[in-house]
Amino acid sequence: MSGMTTGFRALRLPSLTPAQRVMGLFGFWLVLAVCGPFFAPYAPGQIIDTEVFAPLSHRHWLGTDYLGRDLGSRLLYAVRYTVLICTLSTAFSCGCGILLGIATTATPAWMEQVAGRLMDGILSIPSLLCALLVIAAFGDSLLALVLTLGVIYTPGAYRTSRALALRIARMDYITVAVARGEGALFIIWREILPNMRGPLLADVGLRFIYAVLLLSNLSFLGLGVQPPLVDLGSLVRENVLGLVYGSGAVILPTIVIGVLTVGINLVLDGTSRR
Amino acid sequence: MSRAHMISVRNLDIVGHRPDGGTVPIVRDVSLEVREGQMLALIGESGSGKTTIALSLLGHVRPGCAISGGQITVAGHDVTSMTRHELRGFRGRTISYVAQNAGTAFNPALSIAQQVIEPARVHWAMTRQQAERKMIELFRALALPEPETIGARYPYQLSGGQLQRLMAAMALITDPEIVVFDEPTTALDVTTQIEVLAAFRAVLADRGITGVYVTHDLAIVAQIADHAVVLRHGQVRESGTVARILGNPQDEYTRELVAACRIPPRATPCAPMASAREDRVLDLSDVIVGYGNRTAEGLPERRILDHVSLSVPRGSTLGIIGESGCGKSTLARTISGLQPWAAGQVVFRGEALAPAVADRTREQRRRLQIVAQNADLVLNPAWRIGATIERVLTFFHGMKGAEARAEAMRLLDMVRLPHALLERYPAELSGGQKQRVNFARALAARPDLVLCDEITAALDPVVAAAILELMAELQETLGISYIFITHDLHAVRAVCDQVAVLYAGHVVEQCDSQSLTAGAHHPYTRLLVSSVPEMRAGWLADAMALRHAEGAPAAQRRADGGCQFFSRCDMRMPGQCDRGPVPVHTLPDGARIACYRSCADLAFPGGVAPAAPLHSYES
Amino acid sequence: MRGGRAPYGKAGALGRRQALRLAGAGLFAATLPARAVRAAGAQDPQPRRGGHLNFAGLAASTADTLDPARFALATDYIRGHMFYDGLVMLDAEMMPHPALAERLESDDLQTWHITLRRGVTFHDGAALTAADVVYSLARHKDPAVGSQQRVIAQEMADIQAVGPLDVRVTLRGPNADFPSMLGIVSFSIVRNGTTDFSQANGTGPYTCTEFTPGVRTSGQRNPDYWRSPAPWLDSVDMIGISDDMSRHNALLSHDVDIIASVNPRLVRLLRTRGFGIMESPVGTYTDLAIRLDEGPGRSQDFVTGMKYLFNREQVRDSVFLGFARMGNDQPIPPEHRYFAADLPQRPFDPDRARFYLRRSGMMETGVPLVCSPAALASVDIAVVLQYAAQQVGLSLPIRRMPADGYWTEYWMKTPMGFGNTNPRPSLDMTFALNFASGAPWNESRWRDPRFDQLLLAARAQRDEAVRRQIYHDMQVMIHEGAGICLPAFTTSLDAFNPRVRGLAPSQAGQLMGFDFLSHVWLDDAAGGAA
Amino acid sequence: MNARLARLVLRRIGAALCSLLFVVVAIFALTAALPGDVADMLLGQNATPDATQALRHALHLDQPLWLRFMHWCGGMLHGNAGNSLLTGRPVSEMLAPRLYNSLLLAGATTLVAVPLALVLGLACATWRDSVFDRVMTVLTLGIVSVPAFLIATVSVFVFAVQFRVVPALSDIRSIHSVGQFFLTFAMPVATLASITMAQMIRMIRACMIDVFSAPYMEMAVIKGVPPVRIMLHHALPNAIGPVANAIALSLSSLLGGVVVIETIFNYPGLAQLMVDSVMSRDVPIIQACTLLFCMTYLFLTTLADIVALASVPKGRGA
Repeated sequence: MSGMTTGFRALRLPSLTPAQRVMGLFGFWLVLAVCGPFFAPYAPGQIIDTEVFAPLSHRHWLGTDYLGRDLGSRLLYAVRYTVLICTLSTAFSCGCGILLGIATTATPAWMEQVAGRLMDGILSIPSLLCALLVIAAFGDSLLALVLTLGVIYTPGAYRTSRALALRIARMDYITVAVARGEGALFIIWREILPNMRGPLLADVGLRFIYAVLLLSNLSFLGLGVQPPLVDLGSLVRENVLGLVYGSGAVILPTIVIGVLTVGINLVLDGTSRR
Repeated sequence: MSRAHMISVRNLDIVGHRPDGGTVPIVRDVSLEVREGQMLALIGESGSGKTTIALSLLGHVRPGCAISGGQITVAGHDVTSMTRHELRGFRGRTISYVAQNAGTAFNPALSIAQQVIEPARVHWAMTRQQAERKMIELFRALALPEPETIGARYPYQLSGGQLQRLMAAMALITDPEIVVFDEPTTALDVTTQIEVLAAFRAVLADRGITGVYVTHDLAIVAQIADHAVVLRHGQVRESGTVARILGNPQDEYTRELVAACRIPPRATPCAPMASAREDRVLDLSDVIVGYGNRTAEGLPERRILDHVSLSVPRGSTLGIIGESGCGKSTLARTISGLQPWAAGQVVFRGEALAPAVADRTREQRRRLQIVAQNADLVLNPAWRIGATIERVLTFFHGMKGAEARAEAMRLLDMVRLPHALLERYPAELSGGQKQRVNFARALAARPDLVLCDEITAALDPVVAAAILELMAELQETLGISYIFITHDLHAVRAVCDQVAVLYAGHVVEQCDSQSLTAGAHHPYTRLLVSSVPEMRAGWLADAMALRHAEGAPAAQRRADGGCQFFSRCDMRMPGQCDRGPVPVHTLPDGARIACYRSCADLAFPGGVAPAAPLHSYES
Repeated sequence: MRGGRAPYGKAGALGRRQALRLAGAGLFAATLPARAVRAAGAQDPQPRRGGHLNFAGLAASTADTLDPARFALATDYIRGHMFYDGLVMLDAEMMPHPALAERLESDDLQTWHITLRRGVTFHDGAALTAADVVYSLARHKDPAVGSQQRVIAQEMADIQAVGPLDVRVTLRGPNADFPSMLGIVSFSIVRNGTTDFSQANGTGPYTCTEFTPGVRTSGQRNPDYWRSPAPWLDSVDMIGISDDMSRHNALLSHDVDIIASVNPRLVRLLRTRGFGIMESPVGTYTDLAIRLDEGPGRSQDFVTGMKYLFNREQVRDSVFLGFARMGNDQPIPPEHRYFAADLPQRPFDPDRARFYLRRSGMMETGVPLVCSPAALASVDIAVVLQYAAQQVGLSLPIRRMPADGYWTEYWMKTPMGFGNTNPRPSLDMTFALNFASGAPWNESRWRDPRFDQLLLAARAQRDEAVRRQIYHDMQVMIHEGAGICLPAFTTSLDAFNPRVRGLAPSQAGQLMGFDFLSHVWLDDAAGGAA
Repeated sequence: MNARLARLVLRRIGAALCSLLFVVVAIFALTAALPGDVADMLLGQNATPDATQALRHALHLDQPLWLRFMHWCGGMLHGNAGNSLLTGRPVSEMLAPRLYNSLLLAGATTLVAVPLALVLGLACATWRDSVFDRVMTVLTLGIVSVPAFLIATVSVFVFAVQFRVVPALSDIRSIHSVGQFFLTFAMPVATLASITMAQMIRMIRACMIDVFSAPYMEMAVIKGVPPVRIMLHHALPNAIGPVANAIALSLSSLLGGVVVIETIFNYPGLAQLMVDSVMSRDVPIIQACTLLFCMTYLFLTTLADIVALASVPKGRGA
């Protein structure tokens, strides 16, 4: 008995720092996104059955979708595109937001004003409508999706990083660096940024989740990855009629979205709680 | 259980829970007793568990902690076995608490009166009218200004000293049997601290209240307590009467503590005021720093520093003292170029310095280093110690790799730190170690002048004493000059040659540091010096006897000329001091005092006739 | 996002001889069109008057309009039939019948004389006159009006009132199908001089009580309707629900009585719950147009290869779940009387496709497949096609475009893109507007002088058998030569609560050629839908 | 009100105007970048170049972009938002009923969501890390993460179709009594409130935890103040500011961020109008809608700032 518990304890993951835990979970999804489709038994556009919304069976484990395609395969592709688009757009929004957020702590006040008004403006347009407009104007290519989601969530990243940077900029070690005569880039890159890592990570995670959600809701307006590829939200959307037949084609992708977002959120919550 | 022991703690253990489920002991096997009407001092450094013990007397432990053993009996109640409901009736009624930082312990959203009478109201002790009458009475007893109306104010409108006294009023409103004071004066300026202490003592003595006083300052213990318990790492090191503990400490740690409070004045004679310009490393003349609209002359309307002139002789230390808000830190920022000045001149090693750091040469920046106040904020937490120091070496001397590493080690040797620290992060260091690293980083530039801004303020006395010692040693070996900004007069006497007294942005006096207690001085200097607690019983009474005027504590900047200290001055001459420029006297030893009074008057306060100044010129 | 654009018009071609005969005799039977097929086997008792009906169409938006010239969506067409009448109406086989026009006569098929029905009044009480007809028809030619039918209207070179109830229309050339053309809902008759279309003033079966674009259209029975006893209903509410699931839910929860555009995937559910499904064999098709004047389409082999790549059975069964008829790369649906039934069905033949594609040399170049939700089911058809292409080694990246802007920005502008076409009122118009050389909507830019000659020949041809042969040959030519891959004709599906009676399928369009409101009645005794 | 507050309000209004201007210009530019214009959309598949050109001329769409923008700005300055290109009716006339509907829905949702979110958020913060808190955390996260259209669709299918307790569509016209009001709004409000609340609960929880950790809260405990009084008297006044901000952020999306809900319940609100207008390129309406959304957001955040300021004595200057 006690041997077993020791065994389990030995099996338990080494105690990870919160950042490692976030990166670990995130890494898992990235790996799934990159490698998952290689294990898909069918092509994403291949119709394999005349029965639509087929239930789970030995032939196609997760059933079929509204066209009679293999749901399991499509799910693997959907994870790829949701995770990749959201990762890239998060990288974009956080990159821009953080850069702007830190930069405006050092630039003249009017620049901060301009940036602030700009961000307020973006924030004030409902995100779904903003996405609709931008994608209608520039098409729904992968790049357009990534940039749209990126721009929409830039203000949030800007606000968070600016608040953080302002606090850090007041720290004495920044004073010392300024008094030493260090350049602005060195101060931003070496002195400020490394100290924002923890809270920023939580913020980045949050932005990622928002991106997943907006991407899901975009599918409602018929926007998303080009067929036959699919993202998770579009997968739910295109199969939503299966709901009345209790089809897994609606339920399974919803669960995957839930596991993706709730999982990362819980780990992030854990980081802020400790 | 005899009523004679108002408080009795037996074998108290308190543990803290770690996130991983383990526990750490915070308080271990502590026993203590307090008799009715007596005051017990809990003495210890940060982390000694003194606040935890104090709070446990009220049956309160902070989240994440728990009482794991022992017994606490307070006024006949077994605190550890009380229910929540019983505790609620007990706290604030039988025993009350005065927190360390009244600024945050008062609810910013509620008026003072609401909060002060709240304990009386929630315990149904008296009606609202009774409570308000009682409150005003207490305000009066605690020497608060405008006792009838101060209750209607909000916390942000009051000064720290007032809030601390208001908090005492809140603690006393229900006539509790016991009051616990948790470092109530630590955050205050010395001049305020003395008034608060006096007020406390008067009220406590009046009401025969049993007290527990938590502090790290032995001088205060000497004034206020009967018995003392010395704590370290959650354990009792020594206990006994205050007189015995201060006079004849048995425990080694207690001895260290007592010694740290009695820093000897510097052994070497003070460097004289250098008259020749070449002998001075830094010269400030008529420096003005401020903000707001510009006046007709193009000077800022609101001034933080006004016509400040100072000089630092080569290889010596200039101390700068003053209350919080007098402009000390701004002075440091101004000299180091972080806060440009609006007028005046700063000459460093014979060269005029540019107001902004960006306009100064690398050589100037290298030779003038700053060591900032809070060691927790001054080291970049993301950098290893080695990287922190080596960056300076690379930046100023172009050293890299092994060379830089070797030099960094040499610097650590210099500040007496082990080489292993190079691989650590600041979070892994103690406060004293961080301050030493801070110093080593400044030394890495091989400076001529180091600005030390309150470097000992956040440190425990024993650690602070060691830092001061280090400073003096480095000056001797490296010949660097210091500007030492502090509010601690002991420290000034220990390391400074000269001292400048700053009041409301003005230098009211610059003199020899060893002559602070004797000779002619500005009235404010005398007030400051006399407010520094001494570690002898009865000092408080003596000091209070010397104070004549109860001035408005908050220094109000006057824009209409005249002496800034006018409203608080006990030698003021209405109709003369409050208008026109203040004359500056230069004394034979080089000291300078800005006052309307003659040197003779200043040398003998309360003296008879104002005499003509020896040398006077309009500043 | 919005599907369900309505047909351009919906008229079966009136046979020329028949038209001539009718015209010559001045006969134009003033009877209601007979409904050949009854709804889902219901044995209809005598219609009953009264009741209120809620109807949910596919879409409602601020583009909803009461201006016949701007009718674009199915809901517009239904609204048009609600409040307005045309000179001509089409029956279930798309044959024209007189409506507001009592007689329609022509000797040379170029100058047409229209005699209006007597005693017809607008909702505001004014009597129908020739001036109203002239105004209603002529306004389509004014570019500022923005008429959907401007191209077709321009056929009418001159429109003149020659008497209080007599109108003379001179066409640019002879056209026997002119009566069918007038069956287009857009050519409904409005009151002379109407410019404000916030209210409808027509002669239709219902008077407009509320019209809020994007929200609702409400009508009340027009007691003075000339087709009395129709309509049967006291009042009607029409809304649009663009979300498929919501529209079906509204029917299932009895919030509405009829819904248009049922998704094939929900037919099973609706049937098990006792709701009626009406299948209308409309000739709408979604096709892939390969431009022959640029890109890979310049190679005939490529086009032929692509045609063999369509798995038409799969499109019918998987995309439309069987609610469609297979197409044969020409625009005439199987139930049409001129349908070339003997033309062999082009099969799905990957091997032949691979052969032709290889020969075209286009195997290595990936040609984007442009589709959009705007073209019904085109995205799903593209997916089916793409997979088939992938199997033979051809890569066809799908480019799905937003529905808004698709027709102006992408349709006919890309080398290979999907379109969606509703049947024209006559074959002549279909061929003339979509396939003749230089036709405005010649999707594949197909040019065949012989086809153009045949078109003219058919117009001049008086012998029905010969014309049938000509139309047959033209279908064969399109099948062989045009860059049009036509996988299926869709079946329009509408669902109704069993208490709704009187519905019957029509070739003219969904919901009895959009005119169901003149025919349906409520049987409160019926129920049974769960 | 005092000078300090007035100054802040003025500054906020000034900043808000700047943001508005930016949004208006950006949206105008974006609509100009949209493929096709209202003439194309009107004619649709039947467009021929000359017809489109003629219609474009009739609608003044052939004027240069800047001229149209200046026209529009000039109109706005006189309070005239112009006419819809599609219907020709005044924009204000088209917006008014939609705005009313949207405000009704937003108002009903606010009335449900805010009190509930406050209570639940407070409960989570009070019993932090308890089972209740953890369950709420997962629940709120779960609700936020499921696509809104699915939540709405499922609830309609269950409550309107399976149980037939509420209508599937929210038809305001059918409201003749209080009972009908509740029935009509039950589904959209419940769906919208659950989504909005999930965000609010998380933010309020964070705010309250912040307040609870303040030293004066410990002081109140040490004074022997009963828990209820601590909550109402000590915590609440200090939480008003941050909580108001959290609520304002959540509520600001209720007007324009509800496309999904409006579509599924066939509720004619502003968001649907804006989507329609984007589809039909009806620029004056797109502009007016955006302006409304932007103003709502700025109004709410400014209001929250003022509430926050006025809730503390320092801000009031008391």
